[in-house]
Amino acid sequence: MAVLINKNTNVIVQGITGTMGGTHARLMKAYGTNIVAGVTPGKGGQDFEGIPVFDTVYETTKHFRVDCSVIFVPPYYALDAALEAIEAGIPLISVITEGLPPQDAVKLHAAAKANGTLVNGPNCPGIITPGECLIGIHPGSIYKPGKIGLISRSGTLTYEIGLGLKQADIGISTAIGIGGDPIIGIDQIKSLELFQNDPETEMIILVGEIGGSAEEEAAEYIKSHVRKPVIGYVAGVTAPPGKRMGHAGAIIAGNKGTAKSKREAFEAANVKVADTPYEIIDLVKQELAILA
Amino acid sequence: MAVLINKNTNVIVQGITGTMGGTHARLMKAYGTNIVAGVTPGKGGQDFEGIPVFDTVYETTKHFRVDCSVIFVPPYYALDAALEAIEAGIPLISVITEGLPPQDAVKLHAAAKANGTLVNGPNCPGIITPGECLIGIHPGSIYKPGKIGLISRSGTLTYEIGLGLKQADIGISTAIGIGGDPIIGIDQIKSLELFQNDPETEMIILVGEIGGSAEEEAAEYIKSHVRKPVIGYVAGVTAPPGKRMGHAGAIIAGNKGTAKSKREAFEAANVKVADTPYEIIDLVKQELAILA
Amino acid sequence: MRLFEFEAKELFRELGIPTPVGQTIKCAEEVFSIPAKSFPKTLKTQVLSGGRGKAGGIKFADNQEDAYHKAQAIFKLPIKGELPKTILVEPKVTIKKEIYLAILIDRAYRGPILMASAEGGIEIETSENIQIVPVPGANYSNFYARELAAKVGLHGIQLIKFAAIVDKLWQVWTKFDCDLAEINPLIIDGDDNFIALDGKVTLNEDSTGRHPRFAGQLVNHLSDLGDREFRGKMCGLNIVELEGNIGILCNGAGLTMATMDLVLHKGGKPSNFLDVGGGANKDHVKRALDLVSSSDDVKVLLVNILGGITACDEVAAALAYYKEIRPDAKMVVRLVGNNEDKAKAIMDKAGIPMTNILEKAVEEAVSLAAKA
Amino acid sequence: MRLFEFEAKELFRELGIPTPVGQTIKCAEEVFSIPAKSFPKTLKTQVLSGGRGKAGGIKFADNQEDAYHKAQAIFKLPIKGELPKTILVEPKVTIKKEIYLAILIDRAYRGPILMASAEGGIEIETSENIQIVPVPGANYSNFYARELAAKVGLHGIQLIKFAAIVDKLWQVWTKFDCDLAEINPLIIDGDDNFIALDGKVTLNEDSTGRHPRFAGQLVNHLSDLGDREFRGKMCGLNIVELEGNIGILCNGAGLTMATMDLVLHKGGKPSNFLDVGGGANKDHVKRALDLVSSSDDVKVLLVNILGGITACDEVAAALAYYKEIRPDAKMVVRLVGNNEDKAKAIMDKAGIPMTNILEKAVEEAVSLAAKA
Repeated sequence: MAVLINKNTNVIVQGITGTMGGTHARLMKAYGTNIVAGVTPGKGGQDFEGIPVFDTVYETTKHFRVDCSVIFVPPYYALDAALEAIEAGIPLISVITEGLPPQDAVKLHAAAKANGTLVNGPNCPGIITPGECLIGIHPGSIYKPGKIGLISRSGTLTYEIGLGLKQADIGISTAIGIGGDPIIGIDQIKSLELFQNDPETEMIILVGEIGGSAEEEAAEYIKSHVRKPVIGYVAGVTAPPGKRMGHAGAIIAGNKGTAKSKREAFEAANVKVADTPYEIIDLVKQELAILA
Repeated sequence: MAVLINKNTNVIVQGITGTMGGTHARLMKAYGTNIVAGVTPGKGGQDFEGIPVFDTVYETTKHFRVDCSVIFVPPYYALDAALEAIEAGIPLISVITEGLPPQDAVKLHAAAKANGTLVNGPNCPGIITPGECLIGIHPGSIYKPGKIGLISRSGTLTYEIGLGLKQADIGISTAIGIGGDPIIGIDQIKSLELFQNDPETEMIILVGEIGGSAEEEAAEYIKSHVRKPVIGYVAGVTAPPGKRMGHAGAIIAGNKGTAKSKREAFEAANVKVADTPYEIIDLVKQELAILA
Repeated sequence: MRLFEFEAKELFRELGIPTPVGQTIKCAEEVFSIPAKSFPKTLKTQVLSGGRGKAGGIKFADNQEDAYHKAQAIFKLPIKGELPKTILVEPKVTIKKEIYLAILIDRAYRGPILMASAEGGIEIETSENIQIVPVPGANYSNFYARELAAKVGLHGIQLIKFAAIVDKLWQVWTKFDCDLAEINPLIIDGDDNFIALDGKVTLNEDSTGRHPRFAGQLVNHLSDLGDREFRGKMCGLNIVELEGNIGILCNGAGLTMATMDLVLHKGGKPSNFLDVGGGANKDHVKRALDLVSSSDDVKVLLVNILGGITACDEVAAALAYYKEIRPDAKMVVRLVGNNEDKAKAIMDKAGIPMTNILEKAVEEAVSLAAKA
Repeated sequence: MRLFEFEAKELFRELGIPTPVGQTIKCAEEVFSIPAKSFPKTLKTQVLSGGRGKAGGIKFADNQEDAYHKAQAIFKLPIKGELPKTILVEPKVTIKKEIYLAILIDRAYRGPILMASAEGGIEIETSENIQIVPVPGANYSNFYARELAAKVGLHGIQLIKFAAIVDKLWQVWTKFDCDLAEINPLIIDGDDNFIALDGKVTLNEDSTGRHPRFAGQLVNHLSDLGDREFRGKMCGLNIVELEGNIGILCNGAGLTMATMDLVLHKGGKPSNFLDVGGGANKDHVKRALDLVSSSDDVKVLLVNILGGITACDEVAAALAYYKEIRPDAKMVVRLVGNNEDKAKAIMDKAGIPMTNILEKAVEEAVSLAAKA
């Protein structure tokens, strides 16, 4: 069953007629995701390569059971699009959009919380349950189905690890790209909770990076709630303080949010910490050997 | 135990140093209500006739368990005051203020709903559990403790009925003045639910008036949920359409919200309907005779 | 407080809603200051009452001379008794489609609703195809407008443009604390532009105090009020005119209605609703007595005060004064509650009988009125 | 995008926050246009770097002549390498009390916080008495400000006045999409008025696109950036300067950091962070190559691309072009993923070796750099 999405998940794509939305709607559909509809205001009634396009999210929910919406709309329109999906009662929303204004992010997450909606992102690659369902922009072929849960703030670094695992013939249950913004919905702790409760997941990889204190909080959560092995990694050992390293959230403020602090927190929570991405694979192999 | 408030209820008064707030804080305290504190921004540290005054609601909750806040602040400041009480986690708020802008009322009730806060009013006389606790502006001496639950959109009309009952030696468990505005918090249905679930209440008087459809909805609720006898009354038989009869909510719009429609709804729900305020007393006596 | 069309359109333009580029005239001669080349024009009487189109208050004029004669006629034409002080002169526009659009608070939803119909320009009460989108908690976002657009059958660029108009009307509605912000019709012209051809804005009267720009304007925006209603409004007394002969002075809206109903129940006819309010003092009650009795129809005054906040002796003092200046006036007085004893003393001294039983007071008032 | 003090104060005044009535000068001679009677004045250098007070960038002048000499000195005084283009000249004010006040988004609260300290005018990092009030969901109301006021020990009218200032600073913060809106110090003067004596506003760079008034202004509001950082910012390439000699070109922020870390892990030193972004095309990658290699410190270029959205052949084409114009440049390339085969063909043709194993690429880059 994996977590969040599976082969039965009905997905809509908001912004399907845009360049980004169109490209990835095509890729998701090719991967096997049930894309039941697309939404672009003003383009309702059109057809996107066999996917019906509606003007509003509300209309899609009249025609289909919608489990998830993937949002590819430009930054200044993403809040409205997400609120539309929340108001329509869609339980899971993945906001791929990068550059959402922080004040919009605050409103988005407050609305999601009030409505009990799960929000993935923003500024994230989405989620993939290999072989079943892909939402977002993960390159699907890079992952093999299996029993490792993967949580990451980064896109390409997630792919790197997924690829490394596949090359070692190790598969994953679900990969959650939680996103690189300072304020995100489904975070490390929520992801850990999902994987801990998923019977198909045997082990968890938690890929962190500098900035904020989410890894430190995740480590506390692991201590008290997670009984499965967790492999950790933190990117940004070489990052200087005060500089935004690509992601809006990847910044060491003063002496807070360093890779060192996060690694130490992981270690204190009995998380095995890898020094390099490929060392993650080695640690996974070791743990698998212990579990076997 | 009555409903909503009783002798153990700890009450704060927001706007205690104003004319209205001061007068009624004094009267409430004299009645026996546990007024633990008052709030007036900028007057923190003062003492109002033995009641400590604070700048913020937050501070009162640090010093006392606060069960209820009564709000006597001017209309344009009432929303902020109510939000302050909601945010401080006070479970029951009574907004006495008349003339709250409707757009503020919408925000107030949305915030209350999101936080699970019960709001009495606005534009209401408050609530009284005779002999135990008075919040708001009811003249306390007019009510006798007893077993009749009283629900009313009006102030003085409630007193009229309370007085009539007292003169007939009949007491009430709690009187809820739900308020005369179009948008109110604790409404007829919520009040009916409270009285239905209160073992000390044997019978319910529901005093309606023209405007809106709350009485019609209450009648539907009575049909399916209320097992105690209900006596109904509707003021405004003589009200012409399109004119606001004092209360912001007392207006017949088109042909909707008439006394006739409400009386018929009551009758269809097996509610005994009185033609005059003093006929209510007669009907109560009859029902008491049946119950006895 | 309902605004005139030209005022509503000023607010629309301020928030970016396109309207025809019009001007107001105060006399018929003013049409000659309008460039001759800019004709034909539409002349619209500026009154607060509805139904002005059917009543002949909107006319088309081909040229200045034509406009002059038609403006003269319009200035003389009362609409439901209301004569215009202003005519709005606008260019004629091409209408491809008419839509009804409004924002108001709906009691059932406990919040604002967006309302639209694909049939604009008509009386909305008679439209059978009204679509509603509630905006919970007044947390507006553009998608609500798009939902409304889809519901009334708009597509493509029209859907987007319509939603942009709703955004702006929402701003009007919130910024000015409106009870109602309505565009009827909102038209689509030959170039696919959305234009507010008529506008109706009702400001919430409890809220105008926080909008200094509307200070003191209420008096110019009242229509459809009886003489006592108008004067009552000016001094903060809420009075509603009826056709009976028993003047009612009461405290509390519910009790006032109940008292009126009781009069009817006993065979009498109330002349008015008047809620003197909570905590009224002597002067306020005196003004209320003057107001109620200022109608010649009133034969008996029925005063019913249940003193909660209101002190009965303040009321009694006003009644005593009134008795002095109008010794022949017939009054039936029921006073009960706060300071009832003090009131009794004042009333006894003034020689006005009083009771504390409502039914008795009403019966007496009805009986006196029947004899008058 | 951090604004200069005088710009921040313009926004403050626009939303009603009192500031000293000052003026800006562009040259020292301009002080003679300031009325002689209005002295003494404060001269404040307008730079984006902090610590200007300690560095001598703020001076008091008793008269025009004094101001002239001090302005000359200030215009010549760099603060952390930054020379001022403007001096802000303000009247001296009486200070009864100094407060620190700021609004910013806090990650831990997932929303904005109001922050204040009764010790204003100091570096807030060193204050031990910072009070915080979160504003959940950014649903601000005045009571949050009053709570903050109470927490920093304000009473009476000062509490009310402070809260009114917070209201206005909140409007600044929301209206202009600020990352930070700070008044430090917010002073209470001899007449108990609250005045923003210094202001710091940082606009969120992802949000300036929806504020046309700030269009094109970024370039004037950058400080503390290295040469490559400045040029990268101008063309949308996110580069961070380091002190090593291995130039990094990578896609994805996390992978870029991991690659840099790996370089360090293998004994090398990265010269920079550069995330070429998702879906980069040939031209974009070419600009990135130019940028990274423009530092003389860079001895080896390490390119690590994992093609998800990014097409490897687009990257390969850029690399081939770069190889043509800079045949001697040392490059280590790891390409894997989307269109990897096409990329391989291009690379083979251009004579650039490539690998699909990250570790190998990093080891080679480190080894090459050690030899250079």
